[in-house]
Amino acid sequence: MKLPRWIHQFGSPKYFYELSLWLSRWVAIVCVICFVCGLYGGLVLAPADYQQGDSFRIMYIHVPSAWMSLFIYMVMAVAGGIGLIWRIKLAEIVARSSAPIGASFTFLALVTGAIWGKPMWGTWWVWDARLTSELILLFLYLGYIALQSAFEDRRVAARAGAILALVGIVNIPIIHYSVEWWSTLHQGPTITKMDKPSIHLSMLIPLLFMVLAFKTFFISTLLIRARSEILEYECNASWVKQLLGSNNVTK
Amino acid sequence: MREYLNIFFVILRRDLILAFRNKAELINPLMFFVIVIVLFPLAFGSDSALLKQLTSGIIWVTALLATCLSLETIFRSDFEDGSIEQFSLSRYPLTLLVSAKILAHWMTFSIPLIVIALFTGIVLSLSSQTISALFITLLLGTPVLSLIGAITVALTIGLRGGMLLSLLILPLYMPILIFSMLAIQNAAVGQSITAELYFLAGILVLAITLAPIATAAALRIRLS
Amino acid sequence: MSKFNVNNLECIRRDNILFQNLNFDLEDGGLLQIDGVNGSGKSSLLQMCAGLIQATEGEVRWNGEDINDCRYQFQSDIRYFGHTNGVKAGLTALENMHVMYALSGAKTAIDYSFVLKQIGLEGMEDILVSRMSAGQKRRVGLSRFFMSGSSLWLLDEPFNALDKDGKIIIEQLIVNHCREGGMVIFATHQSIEIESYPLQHVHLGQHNQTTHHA
Amino acid sequence: MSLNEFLSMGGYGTYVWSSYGISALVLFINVIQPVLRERKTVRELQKRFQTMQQHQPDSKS
Repeated sequence: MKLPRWIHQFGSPKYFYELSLWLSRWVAIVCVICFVCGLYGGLVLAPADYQQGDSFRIMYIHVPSAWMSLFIYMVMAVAGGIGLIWRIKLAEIVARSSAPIGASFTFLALVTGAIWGKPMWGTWWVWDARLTSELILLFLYLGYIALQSAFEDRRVAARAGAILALVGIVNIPIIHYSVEWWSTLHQGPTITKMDKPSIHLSMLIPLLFMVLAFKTFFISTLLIRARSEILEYECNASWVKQLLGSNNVTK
Repeated sequence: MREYLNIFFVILRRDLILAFRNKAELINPLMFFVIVIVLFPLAFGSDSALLKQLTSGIIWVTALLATCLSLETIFRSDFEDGSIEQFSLSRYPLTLLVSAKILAHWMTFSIPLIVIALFTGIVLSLSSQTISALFITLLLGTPVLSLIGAITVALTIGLRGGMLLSLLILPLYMPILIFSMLAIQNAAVGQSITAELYFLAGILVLAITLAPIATAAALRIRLS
Repeated sequence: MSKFNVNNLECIRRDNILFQNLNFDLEDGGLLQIDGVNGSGKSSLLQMCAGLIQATEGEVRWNGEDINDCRYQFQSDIRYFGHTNGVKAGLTALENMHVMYALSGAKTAIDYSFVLKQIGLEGMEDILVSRMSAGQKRRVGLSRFFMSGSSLWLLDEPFNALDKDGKIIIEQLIVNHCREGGMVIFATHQSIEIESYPLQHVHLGQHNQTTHHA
Repeated sequence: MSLNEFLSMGGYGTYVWSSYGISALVLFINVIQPVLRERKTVRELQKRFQTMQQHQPDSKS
């Protein structure tokens, strides 16, 4: 199926290369603002939880990064699929650049989850359903990145990665449900306080700010990563030669 | 329609002949399975009660690892001698030819593996319900292992780094292991295992429909 | 009356440009040779014509339709023969030919011993391909061209590993096919002398590929 | 809310601040690494173009 003209035009790397620097700067500013509000609200304003005391504040890092890890995997799968079907270079670049960010968010969710669990259960690692599926998600990310780096030809790597991401997306609900089923049967329905505690308004607003902050962080770092990918993709294109050939260093 | 069935069975017959002519590649993963099973009594001490509990788990995990090792054989020889190019340029959809190859791999590798697994189960004195649960879960689980395995093998043929395949595959195998082990443990205590079997069957049907398509796409990408 | 045309095809392999805006057309009975030094992209061009590789720019058309749109129709009309022979070492020559015949989907029954005689391997039906020499393996691979049913042939270095009379068999095969209205594109760096038939040329070199009619 | 009360976080200070510290570190890496990589790519490509220019100054690129 043929896409309308303007998608290809917008998708042209040269146009995106100039746009991305300006865009990532603005998005970064929004991100910093959200971070400040979120952290201030979460760490200072929000009252301590009646059960967990102040340790619940780790939620402001754990919950957004857990959501982001899943969200970025979906972005990777969708962008990979678009790159695969319509062969749009930009989609492949987005998929390729978002993998490391997704992996670091998943790692973040795991570490903060383990630290949050320590005061409650006394052990660093607990086979809680959510933590286990985060761990498996991290394996999927590492598998994707390993596959990407195993190919020399960039275009083939991106398309192979797209297939793996699509297979992964189909498997994530299966993995999540099987881990839920497995953990409830083994430990019994532990009341995991990992869930958002009874959300009081003053706790919820900082959480929304933090989620927004993480999303804008993802977008702005993705744009930076995409720029270097574009240069490598397009190193033969004439516009790259003019841009760099006449040795005026941009940025 | 008859034409498609005919080509399916031609490819299947071709792969079975090739497998039986090259016995070594057929026997090696099974030898690996038996040897790894023997390792565990050495580790835990032969008569310990702990070993009794773990036997079915050991059998399943070892079957998983043996399958990982044997997946390479599905496409590597065809990739090296150019048969994959001929397949992808033939008049028949690559998905059909690939599903014939996956079925051939399952028949030549997983069926002997199930027989040996049951045999080791009996030798290690598992109860009869556990063995029947082991048989059913292996019967439902191993095709999924071959199907999902074929996708990742198609992606990683000829790439350097042998471990890459297992790194990609094992996370996708975890649901199969979880549901099979739950079924076996329920069977051991006499509870009904239909719920887990439904899940395994559901995953099997999903894999049968989607995996060949994904494998064909992966092969086309790998050839380009 | 089928026609095969390539419009401003471009190929970039590992960040260096092999060839750019390459155009050529082929009608019924057309014979085209792609020559150029090693690594000049001959095989890549041939694989693009077969549809194995996607071109970064430009398109390949079969009977006016882009090959990606009419993939299976196109694939049932072509036969590709790459560096690797597409022959299984574990099978005998006859078994390999059975598989090729089934894959080609040709309706007419064929006489395998006659085909073996044509490629000069008669009496070697039941010998495992693994025991054959490179030249003989190449001939078994070439036996797919004796099974009818495809009009466009794509041959990548058909002559390597073949001895003198092997070459003659191939040249005869190609010329007959073109005389019967088929089309052949073959890539080779060796100089060949098909004198009795008009030959088109595509030369791939350092950015100066030229297409001309010999 | 005095400073050391804030730091002690009701006794959970070590957990809260260690997790925030690690997150800050991971986010920092995610900001710096792409920027450095882009500089490296730009430098590499410039070097490659310069060498290309010397070898075939009249190349049609």
